[in-house]
Amino acid sequence: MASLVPCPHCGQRPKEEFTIKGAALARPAADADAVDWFDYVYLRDNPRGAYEEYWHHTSGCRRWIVVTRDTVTHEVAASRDAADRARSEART
Amino acid sequence: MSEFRPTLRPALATKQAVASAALKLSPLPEGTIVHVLARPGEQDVVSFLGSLAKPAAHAVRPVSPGQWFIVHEEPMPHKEMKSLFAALEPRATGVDQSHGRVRIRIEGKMASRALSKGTAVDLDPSAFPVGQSAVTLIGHIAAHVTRVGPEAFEIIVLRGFAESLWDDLARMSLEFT
Amino acid sequence: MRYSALSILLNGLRGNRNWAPAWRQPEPKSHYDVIIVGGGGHGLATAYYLAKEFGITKVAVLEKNYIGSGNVGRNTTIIRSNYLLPGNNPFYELSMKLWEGLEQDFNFNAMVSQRGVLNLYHSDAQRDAYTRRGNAMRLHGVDAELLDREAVRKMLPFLDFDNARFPIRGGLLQRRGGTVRHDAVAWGYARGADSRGVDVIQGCEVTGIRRENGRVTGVDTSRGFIGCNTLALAAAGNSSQVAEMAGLKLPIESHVLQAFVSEGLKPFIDGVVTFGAGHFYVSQSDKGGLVFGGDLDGYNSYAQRGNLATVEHVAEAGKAMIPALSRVRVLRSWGGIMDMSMDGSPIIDRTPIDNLYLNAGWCYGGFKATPASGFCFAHLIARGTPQETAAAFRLDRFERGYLIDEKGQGAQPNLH
Amino acid sequence: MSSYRLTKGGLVDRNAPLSFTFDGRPLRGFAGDTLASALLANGRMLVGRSFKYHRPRGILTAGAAEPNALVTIGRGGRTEPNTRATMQELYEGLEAQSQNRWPSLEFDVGALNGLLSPFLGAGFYYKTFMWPAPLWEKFYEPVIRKAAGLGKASYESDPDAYEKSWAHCDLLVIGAGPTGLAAALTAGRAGARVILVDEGALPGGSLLFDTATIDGKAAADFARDASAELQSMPNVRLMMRTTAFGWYDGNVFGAVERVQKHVRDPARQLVVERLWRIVARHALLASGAEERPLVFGGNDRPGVMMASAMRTYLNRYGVAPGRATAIFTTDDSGYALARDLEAAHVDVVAIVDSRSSAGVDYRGKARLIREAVVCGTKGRKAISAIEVHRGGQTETIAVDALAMAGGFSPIIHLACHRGGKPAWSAEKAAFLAPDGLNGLDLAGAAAATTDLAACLAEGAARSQAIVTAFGLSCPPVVLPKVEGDEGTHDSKPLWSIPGVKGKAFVDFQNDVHLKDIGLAVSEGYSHVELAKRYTTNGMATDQGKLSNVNAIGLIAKARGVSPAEVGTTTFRPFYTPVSFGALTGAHTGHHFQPVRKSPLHDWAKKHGAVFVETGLWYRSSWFPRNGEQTWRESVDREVLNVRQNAGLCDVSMLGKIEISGSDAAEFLNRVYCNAFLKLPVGRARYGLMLREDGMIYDDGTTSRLEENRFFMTTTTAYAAGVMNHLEFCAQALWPELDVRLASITDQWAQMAIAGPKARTILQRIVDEDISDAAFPFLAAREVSLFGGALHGCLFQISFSGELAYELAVPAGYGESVADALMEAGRDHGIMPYGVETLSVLRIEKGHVTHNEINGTVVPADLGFGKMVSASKPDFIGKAMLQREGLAASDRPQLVGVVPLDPKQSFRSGSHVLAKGAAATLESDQGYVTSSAYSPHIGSTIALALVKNGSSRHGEEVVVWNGLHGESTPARLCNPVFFDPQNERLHV
Ligand SMILES: Cc1cc2nc3c(=O)[nH]c(=O)nc-3n(C[C@H](O)[C@H](O)[C@H](O)COP(=O)(O)OP(=O)(O)OC[C@H]3O[C@@H](n4cnc5c(N)ncnc54)[C@H](O)[C@@H]3O)c2cc1C
Ligand SMILES: NC(=O)c1ccc[n+]([C@@H]2O[C@H](COP(=O)([O-])OP(=O)(O)OC[C@H]3O[C@@H](n4cnc5c(N)ncnc54)[C@H](O)[C@@H]3O)[C@@H](O)[C@H]2O)c1
Ligand SMILES: Cc1cc2nc3c(=O)[nH]c(=O)nc-3n(C[C@H](O)[C@H](O)[C@H](O)COP(=O)(O)O)c2cc1C
Ligand SMILES: [Zn+2]
Repeated sequence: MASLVPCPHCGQRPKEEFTIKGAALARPAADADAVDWFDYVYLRDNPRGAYEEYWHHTSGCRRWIVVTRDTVTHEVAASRDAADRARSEART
Repeated sequence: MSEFRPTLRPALATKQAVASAALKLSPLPEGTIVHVLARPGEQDVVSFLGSLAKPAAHAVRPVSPGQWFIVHEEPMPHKEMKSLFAALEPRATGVDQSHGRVRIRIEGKMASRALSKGTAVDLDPSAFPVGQSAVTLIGHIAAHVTRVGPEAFEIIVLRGFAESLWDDLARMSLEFT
Repeated sequence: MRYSALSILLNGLRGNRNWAPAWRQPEPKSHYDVIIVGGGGHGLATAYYLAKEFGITKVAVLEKNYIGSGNVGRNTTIIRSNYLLPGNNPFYELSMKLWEGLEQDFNFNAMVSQRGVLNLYHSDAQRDAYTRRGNAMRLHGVDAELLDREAVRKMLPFLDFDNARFPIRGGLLQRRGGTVRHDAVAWGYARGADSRGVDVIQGCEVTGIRRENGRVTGVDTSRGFIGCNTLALAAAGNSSQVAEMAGLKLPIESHVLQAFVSEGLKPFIDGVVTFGAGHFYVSQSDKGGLVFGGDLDGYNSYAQRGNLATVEHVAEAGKAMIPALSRVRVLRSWGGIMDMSMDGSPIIDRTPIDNLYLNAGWCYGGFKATPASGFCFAHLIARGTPQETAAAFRLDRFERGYLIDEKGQGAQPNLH
Repeated sequence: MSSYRLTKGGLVDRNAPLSFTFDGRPLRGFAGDTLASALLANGRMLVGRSFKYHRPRGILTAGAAEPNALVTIGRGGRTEPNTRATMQELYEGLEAQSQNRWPSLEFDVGALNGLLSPFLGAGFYYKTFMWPAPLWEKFYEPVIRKAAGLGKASYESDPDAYEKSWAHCDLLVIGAGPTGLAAALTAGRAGARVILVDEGALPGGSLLFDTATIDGKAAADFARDASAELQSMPNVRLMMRTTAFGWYDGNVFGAVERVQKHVRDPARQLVVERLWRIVARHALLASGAEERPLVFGGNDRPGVMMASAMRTYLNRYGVAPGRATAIFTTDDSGYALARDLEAAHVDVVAIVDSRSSAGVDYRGKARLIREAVVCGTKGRKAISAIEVHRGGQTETIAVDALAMAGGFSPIIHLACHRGGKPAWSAEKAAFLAPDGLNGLDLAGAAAATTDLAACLAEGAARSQAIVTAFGLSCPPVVLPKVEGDEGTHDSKPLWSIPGVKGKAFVDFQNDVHLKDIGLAVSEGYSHVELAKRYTTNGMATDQGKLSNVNAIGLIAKARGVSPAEVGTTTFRPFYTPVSFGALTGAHTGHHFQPVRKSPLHDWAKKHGAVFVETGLWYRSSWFPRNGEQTWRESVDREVLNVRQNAGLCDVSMLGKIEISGSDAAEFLNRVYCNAFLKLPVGRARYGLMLREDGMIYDDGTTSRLEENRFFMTTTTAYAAGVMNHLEFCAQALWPELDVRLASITDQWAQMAIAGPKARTILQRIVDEDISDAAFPFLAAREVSLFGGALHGCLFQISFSGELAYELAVPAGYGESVADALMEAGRDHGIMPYGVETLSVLRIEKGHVTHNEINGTVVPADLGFGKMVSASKPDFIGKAMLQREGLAASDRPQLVGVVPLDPKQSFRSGSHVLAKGAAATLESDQGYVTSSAYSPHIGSTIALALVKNGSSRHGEEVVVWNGLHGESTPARLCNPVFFDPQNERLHV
């Protein structure tokens, strides 16, 4: 990566098939503190190393996926469907 | 104006098939394409769809998780379409895309070589066997590709891009035709 | 040693054996009044102006690699002050004015070259947006001209006027815009700062920020601890990393931007041109290479390199704008790490930590800002209050809702 | 004396002569020649001039690293500057021109720069040209720019075609020398999918000039047979004339194939270059090694050549470098050259060996001078003598060619493209590829393996290991038997040469010489990267292939450290330069981006539409009729006609999304800032979508066609973005909701029918009753058309303020339905109208579009404050909307603007100043977002975003457009210029 992004549904596909959104953060609850909302919308950990981000397979299956990628080496460690991740996080 | 008969104007009406011994590119008739979207969590929609679809090969084509195209050569009358939709419920929603998508066929020894000029999908039969579908970029245009035979592919593309994609495919085929 | 034609002559006659080093290679002292993290354009300029304008000379610039190894040494060298919003426009114009006298000021030829910057437009909507922008510039006394298609054709007849997918309809021209020799900016400021007593320390990576009672006391580095009264961060693409050492989380993401140079050619294009229907901008270096670039790769990255898809994307836009580029060959591509802020505009401000100052968020446009950024940051550090043209670049503007969003893209850095 | 063609030997075809020209002079060569070998065969030693000092330069190498022999080939749109003569295959009629000289190659005025060289050292330009300041742009810089640069590019368009392709393999082998051939054969025989690329015209690499035998066959024959076997395997693709130029993430390699760069008239159906993106499970870099020049005085004189290049010209092309040659060597490869030269009856006058002994036992005729160096050369436009320095003595020896063998550097470029740093090996005296690479191995000379047998063995072994790891079984590898290989043992790098006389070049093309490196170090630019930037060493078209390691050695020496401590500069793509044409492929000119066509495109064309690009779409702007001179006349007519009769407009490009599922209403309620939960079936509602930061993202109408089925429209510009956004919300934010999204933009041809006669006209084709009672404002329903012949969706929505509908019908029937409407409306005066008219109508009615929704406005700014639901627990953007800055009193707000004098007009993008205020940024009040001439009002009208505008209606202001020198007195007003009571909606 990020020449090729492994889509959990379609396999390795070139970057140009995707739209990148950025940090895969959990959206705060509607009634969360203003501080949490500010944090979600504006602040970023911006780590060197492992990073989770949203990619959309726009010219493919049109699923949003969460890609775990290293921001220094660009190696992808994992990618999974965003809905699956959201559901599993909601459960925990 | 009930005497009026609406006439269909195919998106690729002006395009002639291009053919040689190594490759043939042809527009397919605008029949029926039904986009099926399963209700989340619905398990076995595929076999159910198989029972609904007419018994043609490759009539049901995966689009993405929980989504398929049902493809027919012939247009489906409005009533029939409505009853198909009704039959799909509540497992799935049907959306008529018969006019929103256009089919193109590319076949022959050099078909996969020509297509590889556009798509990053590995079209080697070992990686992309007959019956397999993929949505992918062909050049700058997104399209749905299905291998319908050892050396034959069907491409489904948004109507608005159909002419542009046709021209691209024709250019990609030029050295083989 | 002062540089001049005479010094070249005399030294040349003596076999060029007597040139003094452009700057010293000092060992870090144990304590400085001000430590600046980052030996890029902004860090070095800050040190220079601290010493020259504000008389603060017990200053160290700490650079983890060699000076100019960051974005100042890898950008496409475009300077302009064609900004739209009142928070930006006077600041960039101040920078332009400083460029205009810079070389005489720091006695180093940085080849500030005002050969013009032309932004093409291809639709009525783009024309209207440029009209708005050009008028904002004019209101601040900045030069701007709106050219129609024929005027553009006269200037650059080799653009694609006849077979284009998105026909050129005109352009916004700033004649005072242009290019500057990037490395020379770092070197000129380093030499100027060094000669006024600043320690420019290369190969010295800041690895930690020590604090006591809510104040910074100094930094841990690859060459040991160095104490300071004031710590100023100018680490560009690494801002988040350095700020994190002080427990700060920034409204910034690091993204990679690529740039390119072609093989050397005889004069081909004079000023800077940007394509309005795709991501591409180009100018020609004095050495003859076409220097060009495009859009971000789009994903967060700390690797100073990008991907082929973006290369192709840029080349496609380039040939769409100038078909004659077809047989010109691209020599080299490289990347730099951009500190993309959440509204696309920079931050020059104090931080919640009392003696810690931040200069960051320059996105892909901070080279042109170098002189003003250094000047305004020095002003803030020396005086404690923002310089007036930089007063909008506050860190709390995101929280308070006073964004400076030229493109209106919102809190998504890769779209700015 | 000069170079010449031998009567026999080499791989050129003496039965296939070719003619070509150099600087207009006709010359002859043979099939199989490169331009360089052909020039040498014709005795052309002088082929170019250097960058700065315009020194005469000859051919230095026989390969990709050539820094000197750059020429311009072709003419017109096929002009190709900076072409390496060493890589350009000769073809009949090739036209080549030398570069960077004036008036001629032989007599170049620029050579005077050489005299000024004491003042033109590294970085001299940073120290001068500063006074007087204005002279920089006016004088100094133009002079410098004219002098700089190499070839001259053409401004003409390229007539040839390019394309791109993807390829996939288990093993990509880069380089078809002995190592690469052995590797490809091994993997190919094991059944792996193999791609073997080599930039040369023939497979074999160094085998093409090697005199060793392999299994009793001549090396070149071995290469030919091996490649024939490879070509016979269906699982192997051998790609010649293909340069792998970059290694990218995901083990993707960029490569460029020169399909027709070796022919004079490219075949039309074939491209000239093809860009490959090769996805490799694993790759093997078998790219060989580069021989290093030696840095002595006058090492750049024509006639001085790399030893391996001299051997290549001799053995592969049958070209002798001269009649009296000398060899300056630091390793044993010089002796192989001497033997080959003597075998071809070329005199070897001297072998100057820097070492005290050699690994080979030389028995030839040349004088052997050990522990000696060449410290200088003599000659004007070609070498005439060398100066040999030995034990403090200098001796001059007449020669007409000199080979230099400075040792070998493995070609590791690609292995370093992904951030790895090469490591210095003192043992091998070379920089080796970084350790721990993923998906890439090196073998052969690229891995510093020196002899042929070992290269063959290593290629096979690496390949075997790789394919075995993929689970393939490899037939046992039988290693061929090698005889007569000379090897290159015992090389000791010689960075600085004692007694250097004159300029000793490190970077030939950029004229960086020994003293420049020294100057850079002493001035503080001693970091290898700073030295590079200060001297420009390694920045020329060859990217330091020949010069970098020497420069590192010299810096190391000057700093008193080892090369390991100095390190290399960064290797980056492109391995060799790649054309824009190749990188662009077919996406050029009108095909830069695809075209998206509305199903009503041809209908509009039929009615004479003038089209305009809108994103990828073409939209009809207006429909001129007979006699109309200007677009304004057409638009005024169309506008009035809509207001008096009816108009038909193609709005098929609006984004259309079908939203279904049991939670569809809840979903819409969360993505819009206004309420959607209770929208009744059969009704449409205007919706406002925010971004999470509270700013408006997009607007549109959404209709509830069934309880759980909605039809959403978006703006054309944001159609794709909204779909992505909705999918994000559905999948990533609220996967628990049952909501399904399908893009139906292309399924429906959609037309707006607007005007007081709209209902009457529509009723003629719609089967159901659409009277105001039965189908009121904001009704939305599926309808039957033409007596059930067709079904569509009808919406009563209006952006013009007139009674208006939007009718959606299956796209393929769009044109015929539009025809029917025109027919049905003929007696009612229906006319087509375009986006210009659409825009006038909406401005008259005060409707906003993306001119106003510019990404920095919140609902209240546009007067939509009340739409924002206060009761919904959550919707996108709710939280951030609360920030103080988004509610500040001086925020820009939507207002109308009209000129005081209706005869005056102003344009969008003009700014609004308070009356009497100075034209300064401080007094700027806002700007005009949209403007048009309103035939209804009889003057220009406009919408504007003005500070606190909603409470300033009636205020006199100045609309200022400094760009056009315009300043127009105007008045702020209500943004709804037409029918503010909405009476006409219900006619
Ligand atoms: C490809 C590209 C093209 C661009 N084109 C333009 C353009 O045309 N016009 C324009 O105006 N702008 C352009 N820019 C943007 C511009 O280059 C940057 O905004 C600007 O250079 C940033 O400021 P700087 O010079 O101080 O940054 P840098 O030069 O990046 O300086 C920051 C320094 O901090 C050092 N550092 C980081 N962390 C540490 C640490 N922990 N300890 C010590 N030192 C540290 C880094 O090594 C680096 O040298 C471009 C950028 C790129 C990459
Ligand atoms: N010290 C040494 O390393 C040394 C010195 C002299 C001779 N040799 C001899 O040279 C031979 C080396 O064989 P080898 O196969 O390793 O190398 P080689 O030089 O024979 O072949 C390398 C091939 O790679 C190709 N190539 C390089 N980069 C490329 C790229 N980016 N894209 C496409 N093609 C590319 C070249 O065109 C060349 O054909 C052996 O016979 C060895 O004895 C080695
Ligand atoms: C304006 C500009 C012009 C450049 N011109 C050249 C050039 O002519 N030749 C070259 O090899 N590199 C050129 N470079 C690229 C540098 O070699 C180098 O790649 C870049 O500064 C990034 O550094 P890095 O590659 O060492 O990481 C240029 C860079 C810039 C910013
Ligand atoms: Zn996918």
